[in-house]
Amino acid sequence: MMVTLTIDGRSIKVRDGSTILQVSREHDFYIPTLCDDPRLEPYGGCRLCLVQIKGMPRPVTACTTPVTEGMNVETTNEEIEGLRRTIVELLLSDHPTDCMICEKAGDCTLQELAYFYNLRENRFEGERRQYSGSDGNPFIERNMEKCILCGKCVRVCNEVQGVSAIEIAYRGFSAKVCPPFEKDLDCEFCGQCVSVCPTGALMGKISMGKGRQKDIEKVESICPYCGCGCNITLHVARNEVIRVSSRPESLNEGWLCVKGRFGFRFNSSPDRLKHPLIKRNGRFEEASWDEALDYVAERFGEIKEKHGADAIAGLSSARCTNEENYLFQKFLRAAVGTNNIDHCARY
Amino acid sequence: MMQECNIVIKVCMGTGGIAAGGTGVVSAFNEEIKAAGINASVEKNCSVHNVGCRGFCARDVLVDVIIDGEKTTYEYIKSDMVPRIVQEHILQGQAVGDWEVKEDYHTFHEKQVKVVLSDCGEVDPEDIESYVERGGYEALKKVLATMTPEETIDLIKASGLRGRGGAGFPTGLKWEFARKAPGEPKYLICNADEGDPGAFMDRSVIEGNPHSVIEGMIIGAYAIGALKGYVYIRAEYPLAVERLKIALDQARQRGFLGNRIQERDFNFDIKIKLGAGAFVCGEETALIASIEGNRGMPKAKPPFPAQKGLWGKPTVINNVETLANIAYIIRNGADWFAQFGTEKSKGTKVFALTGKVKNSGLIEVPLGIALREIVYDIGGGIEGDRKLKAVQTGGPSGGCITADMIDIAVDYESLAKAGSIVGSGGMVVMDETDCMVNIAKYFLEFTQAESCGKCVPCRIGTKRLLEILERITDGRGRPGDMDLLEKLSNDIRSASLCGLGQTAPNPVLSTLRYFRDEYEAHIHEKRCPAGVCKNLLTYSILEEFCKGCTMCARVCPAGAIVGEKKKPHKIIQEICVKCGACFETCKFKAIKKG
Amino acid sequence: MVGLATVFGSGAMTNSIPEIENNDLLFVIGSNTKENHPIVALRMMKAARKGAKIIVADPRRVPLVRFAHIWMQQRPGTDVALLNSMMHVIVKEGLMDKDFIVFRTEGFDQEFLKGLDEFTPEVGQKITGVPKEKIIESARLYAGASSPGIYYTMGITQHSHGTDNVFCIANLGLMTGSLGKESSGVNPLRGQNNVQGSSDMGCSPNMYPGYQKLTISTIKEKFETLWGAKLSDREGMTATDMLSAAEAKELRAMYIMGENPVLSDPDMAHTVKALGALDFLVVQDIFMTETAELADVVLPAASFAEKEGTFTNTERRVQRVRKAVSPPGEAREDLWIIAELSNRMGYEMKYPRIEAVFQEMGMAWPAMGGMTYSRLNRGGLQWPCPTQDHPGTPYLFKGGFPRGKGRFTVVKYRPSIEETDEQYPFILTTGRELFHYHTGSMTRRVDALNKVSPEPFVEINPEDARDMAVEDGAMLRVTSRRGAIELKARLSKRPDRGVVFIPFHFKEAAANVLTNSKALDPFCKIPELKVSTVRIEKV
Amino acid sequence: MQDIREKILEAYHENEGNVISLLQDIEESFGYLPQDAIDWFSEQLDIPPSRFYGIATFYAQFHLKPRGENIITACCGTACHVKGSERLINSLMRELHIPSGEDTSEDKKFTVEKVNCVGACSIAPVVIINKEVHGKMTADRLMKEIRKIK
Repeated sequence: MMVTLTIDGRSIKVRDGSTILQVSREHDFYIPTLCDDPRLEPYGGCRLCLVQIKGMPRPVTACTTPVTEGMNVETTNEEIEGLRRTIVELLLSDHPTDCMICEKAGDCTLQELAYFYNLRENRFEGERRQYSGSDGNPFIERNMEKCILCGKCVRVCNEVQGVSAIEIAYRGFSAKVCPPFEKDLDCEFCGQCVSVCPTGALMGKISMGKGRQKDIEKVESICPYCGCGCNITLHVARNEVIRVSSRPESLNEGWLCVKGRFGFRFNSSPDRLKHPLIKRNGRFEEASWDEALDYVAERFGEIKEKHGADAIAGLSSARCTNEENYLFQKFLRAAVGTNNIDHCARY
Repeated sequence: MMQECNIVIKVCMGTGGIAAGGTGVVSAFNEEIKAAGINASVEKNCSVHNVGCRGFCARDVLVDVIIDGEKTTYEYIKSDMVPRIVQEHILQGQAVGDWEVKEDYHTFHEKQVKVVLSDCGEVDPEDIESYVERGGYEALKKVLATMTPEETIDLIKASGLRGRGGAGFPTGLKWEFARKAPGEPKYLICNADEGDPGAFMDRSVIEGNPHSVIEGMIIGAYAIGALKGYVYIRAEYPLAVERLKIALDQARQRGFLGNRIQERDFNFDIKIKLGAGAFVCGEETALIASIEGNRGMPKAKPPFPAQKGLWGKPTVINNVETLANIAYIIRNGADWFAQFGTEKSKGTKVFALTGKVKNSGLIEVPLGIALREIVYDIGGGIEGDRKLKAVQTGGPSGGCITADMIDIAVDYESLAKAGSIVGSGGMVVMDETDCMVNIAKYFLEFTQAESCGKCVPCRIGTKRLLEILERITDGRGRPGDMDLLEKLSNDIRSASLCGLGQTAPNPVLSTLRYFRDEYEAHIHEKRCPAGVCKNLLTYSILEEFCKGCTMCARVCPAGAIVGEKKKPHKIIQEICVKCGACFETCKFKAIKKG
Repeated sequence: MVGLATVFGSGAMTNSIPEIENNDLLFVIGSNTKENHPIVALRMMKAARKGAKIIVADPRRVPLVRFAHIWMQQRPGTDVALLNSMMHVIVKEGLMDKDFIVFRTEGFDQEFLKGLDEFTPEVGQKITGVPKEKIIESARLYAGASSPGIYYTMGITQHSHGTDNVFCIANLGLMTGSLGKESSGVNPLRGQNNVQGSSDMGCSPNMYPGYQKLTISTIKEKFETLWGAKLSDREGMTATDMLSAAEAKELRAMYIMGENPVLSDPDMAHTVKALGALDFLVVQDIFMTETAELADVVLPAASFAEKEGTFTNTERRVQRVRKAVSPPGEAREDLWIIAELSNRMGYEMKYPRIEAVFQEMGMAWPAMGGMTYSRLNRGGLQWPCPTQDHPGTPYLFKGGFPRGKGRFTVVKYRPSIEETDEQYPFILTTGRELFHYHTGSMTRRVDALNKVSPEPFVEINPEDARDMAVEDGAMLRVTSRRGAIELKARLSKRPDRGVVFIPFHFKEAAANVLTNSKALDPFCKIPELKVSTVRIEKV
Repeated sequence: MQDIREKILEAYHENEGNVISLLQDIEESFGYLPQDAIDWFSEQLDIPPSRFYGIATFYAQFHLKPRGENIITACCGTACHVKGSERLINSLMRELHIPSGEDTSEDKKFTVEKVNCVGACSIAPVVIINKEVHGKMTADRLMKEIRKIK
């Protein structure tokens, strides 16, 4: 079933059952939002996506309102922009203004909105939530003073991850996202919550203080752990991977597990092998590549000569690339001359 | 039972009656009657009954003594007064004139039209028989025997009944939506989460005549095709809950609930769900979340509960008073009901008339009645004959009607035009000693504390509104504050998710509209004209009146009053906490407030 | 994979990950999906949110059970009995897809049916410990579903009858016609980022890239032409055979790239001894692993973040890996190392770009022939993808099976090799936990992961622990016929009484000291890591 | 203790599994919601404790700390407010030496709570002392009632 509606004067034919926000996104109408994520159930909490529908007494949220035949939507006008501005201003009135040292600066939706609405001063200055103490878990920095209660972290933890490690507790101005009894976070540490947080309330601890957004280069790659093949984005600063994220439109819908998201530090471990090593008298000694490779070629050659090619075998790795695996077996088959090739997880 | 006896004693045992000692009065009657051996010696049947609230709780304990159909009503009865009533009235046939209700008791009732409350105060709420004797459950039998669900809906539509919980949505239409909505099973919920401070209609109806609500629910369930119903009721109403439980059991025993109701192919049962203390759960979607066992956070509509409600199924939520109307409408017809009220607001409405009015209590009036009649005729005017300032209607979602507008018709449309609402029916009368800025602040404190916190305008916006009001009443108001209040109020109204947030600024907007001068006095002159806002008050002792009795010094919690015995005292302003204790204590009017 | 390859002619996940959410029934057996394939598990949970039912069969109460409609807690090693009883019910109640059986399968004959006869739900209950009602309900749910998916991992394969288990799963899928359709199939979930790729690339002793048998002469000739070299027609040794051959001095040298068999293979003492017997061992890795310690030459390689290339995930999707940082010190890409070594051994490997290798792979195996880096840069592609305009293949066997018809296999129930006795009264099962990965060479070098999961543990049922007066955190010694390790007790209701679980990530108490390298599946030589017997004492 | 929990658990299953009703039963039995009880039910029912915590802190009826032996509830409805409920509360806090910001006296004998409205507006101001409703309350009468149980 298709319905026809009008958005900002443009007539659009869409699938029945979509929301105004979905349609607007598909057709490039910009509607700001803080609490919506297409991967989560609509929430309608931040109220930024208010739009005016002709004939309705008050604006409605685009994220929760399904399109209907003949609907006439205005995504922006003076009244609506005024409401959005007030909402951002209210949020800022209860938010620390430490953007200059905030890890999220440059990647923060709230900051962007404040900029967009040019909110230099705040008419609503007043009491601000203040929390002391920090969460002792090793992965996720929780700064609840920066939380805007969009509820995305709670929804992702419940709807997607099925863990429900956090919930909104209390109500009204005292509402707060926290683990039960406000203890330290104790969960699967998938960091899905970090990935959906629009502000600096939830950050990966490992990445903190490692570089500003402008200095970060992003490289698309694939997770090195299990066989799911999750697409990851490596955030690189100063020749070091400092953060891992994932794009929502990827195979894994932007979701990762604790290892994929937070388990990348092995890469810059001081334990990494940095030189070829040759064991002499029971001890490893550093060698040059030429030295090491010549030695290996020589020894393989000797053994092949003496015991035949089938006295040599190779174990390849499920951790290496296809290209490496291909060349490895080609090496054994064509260069050494044996079919003694296996990898340990072929079953 | 009641009708078989020629002496019937009815004791008001609502929450008000019990608070005034009703339990003792009932047992005193029972003891005295037994001691006097009335049933044996006078050869008359005498029975004592608990009845629910008849509205005039301020006069409790109210007692009816009915001898051979002739009723005498006593007020302010305590248990030690019972022996005299039994001796003089019951045994000797001579009513105790001093204790009888006065003229004002009758004027209180005269202008009322009782539909929902017609059996409250008459039937024994813990005895289904007394309801059945007065025609109870006849409507249900009629519906099941002679009407289709569609006909039932049509009849309710024709009556013009609108939801009594606040929004005033036509009840028949709501039922029709749910009946036609796809999805099984369907649910019917009775919303008894009466959260408005200053409202007690629902409590009184359930305490006084629970079966009228149950009968309404069963008829509603039949009409929409529901198999299961819930009564979502505040845990703060223990007596109502208890009586409802008893009534449900009795209804089940009589075959009005359960499987094959009245031997027909119709099953329906009702469960009680206790609210756990959250005002926002009066909102339909929050109420559903609460019944499902979650935090009572509202959801965006659409989808409406009639399409996707409890457990995602079509659900009708009706308020107690709405449901209590149903049986009477069925029994007497749509036209009978529609004769009361105005063109768009049919029938009667129950109000909780309280505040600075002489006769406070529960009243039922036809919609469209002039507010003046309510305040001055039924309510008997202002306490202490002070000047009326305003009537607040609709609780924290409502607004004020000023003294100038006292002739306004009380119906959905007129009140809305004046910037207020009928709401669930709270009506608080205020006089010149009430500060309207303080009232606005009071309501904001309430809504702010009850905000669920889901949406930004309500969570932070009401907090900021309250902060601005606090600084105004503290004497720290700023020149632009009235503008700011108005702008923020309008934004909260437009942008909030649910009814709680959308209506939360109403008390502010309404007082700003009608009492600008009071705001200005607070902001610019740092003065509270009504003498309510503590920080804008000073208490001082008028030496010429002070007798040096030391009473004030003794009650002062801060030790701010000094002076020798028999000599004029003095208040040290730096220490004074402005609690007003001295002002109330002084017998010589020597304390000046201002 | 041998099992599936025998039945269908190809061994891989038949469906793709995005299809999971449209399953209306998920039968997850021998897979702790939520911890070992977390992102696949999210899709399963999404399916459940959309109304699908999940059936979990696992000896442990794995986290996915919370989202399951039915949980069958079978005794370790009794999967054949469980699956056969389910099929018994399906046959008895006539719930098969008869058309599918007639047109697309073979072997659904008297012998096969006779094989199922004895596995009544009662017998199933007796062997597996799963109440027969659950077996019956599961069978009905599976057979009645329109898009059912079966998911399994090492809990099915790492047994001395692992191939039998896989045959049973295949039988179940064939019988109900749940194959060759979208969101409907048999799906082994691969445990490492590129297991699929290393299998595809011919890192196996009897097959060239693309599962092409080296015993077929035309195939051998094709590769000889492609590679310009004479190739051996003798099948090589499997990994398990290599170790025995090394011990027997038949094998003299090994080249191990990116593997750590000392920790990952069963019977650690045996592995160390075998590798020690070699004349020459080369290990190429990014860390000094327990295996590298034994090497004569260690070559420092680049990590995944330091090189270009492709990985193939569990659903046959080939995706691009990109270089983000440069390797530390002198460490080099494996490709460079292999090519350099080859050149020095007189077989020239010259590739101007990495993609040249990829192009050659496409020539070797047509299923990848349609893929190029520029296509992959726009998103992964699932093989088969034979031509440049082919969109890739989300699910297999749409038109038929590679071997023609799907084959039913008669499977008899055989108990595991080791059975509990007075001396070794507990069944030990091994696996992974959420916070670490495999032998831990990566994850145990991540501080934060070590903080939440710092040390080895043995998961034991609280009632067993109570009987032994063992408290949570107490040190235990776990002993098998191969050896003993000491580690802390973790009291947990996950394992049933009589079963304990030890993750194999921790070298300080390596689970594979205890496991049995001699209990192998006769077909594919996989070791029985999921069932060995141990005794437990307080230290 | 265990018995009470088991009984509550049974009622929970009969009561179509409603978490709020469960918490109401716990509150009723223990006077508040002890953390170990929540943890126990959470494990028995495989319901994440965060859900209990979210609900327990949302509804005014639930308490996470033990309360006083005597519960005094002051109604703060509109009618009670305009008739001086604020003053009654202040005098109660003074009389019972309850520090500001707290609701329970140090000796755990008294807890003073506010309630939005008990719906007895026509006898305002209302104070409920251990479930007994007292209408038309004055500071003097209130002190007398308190001293009776002190």
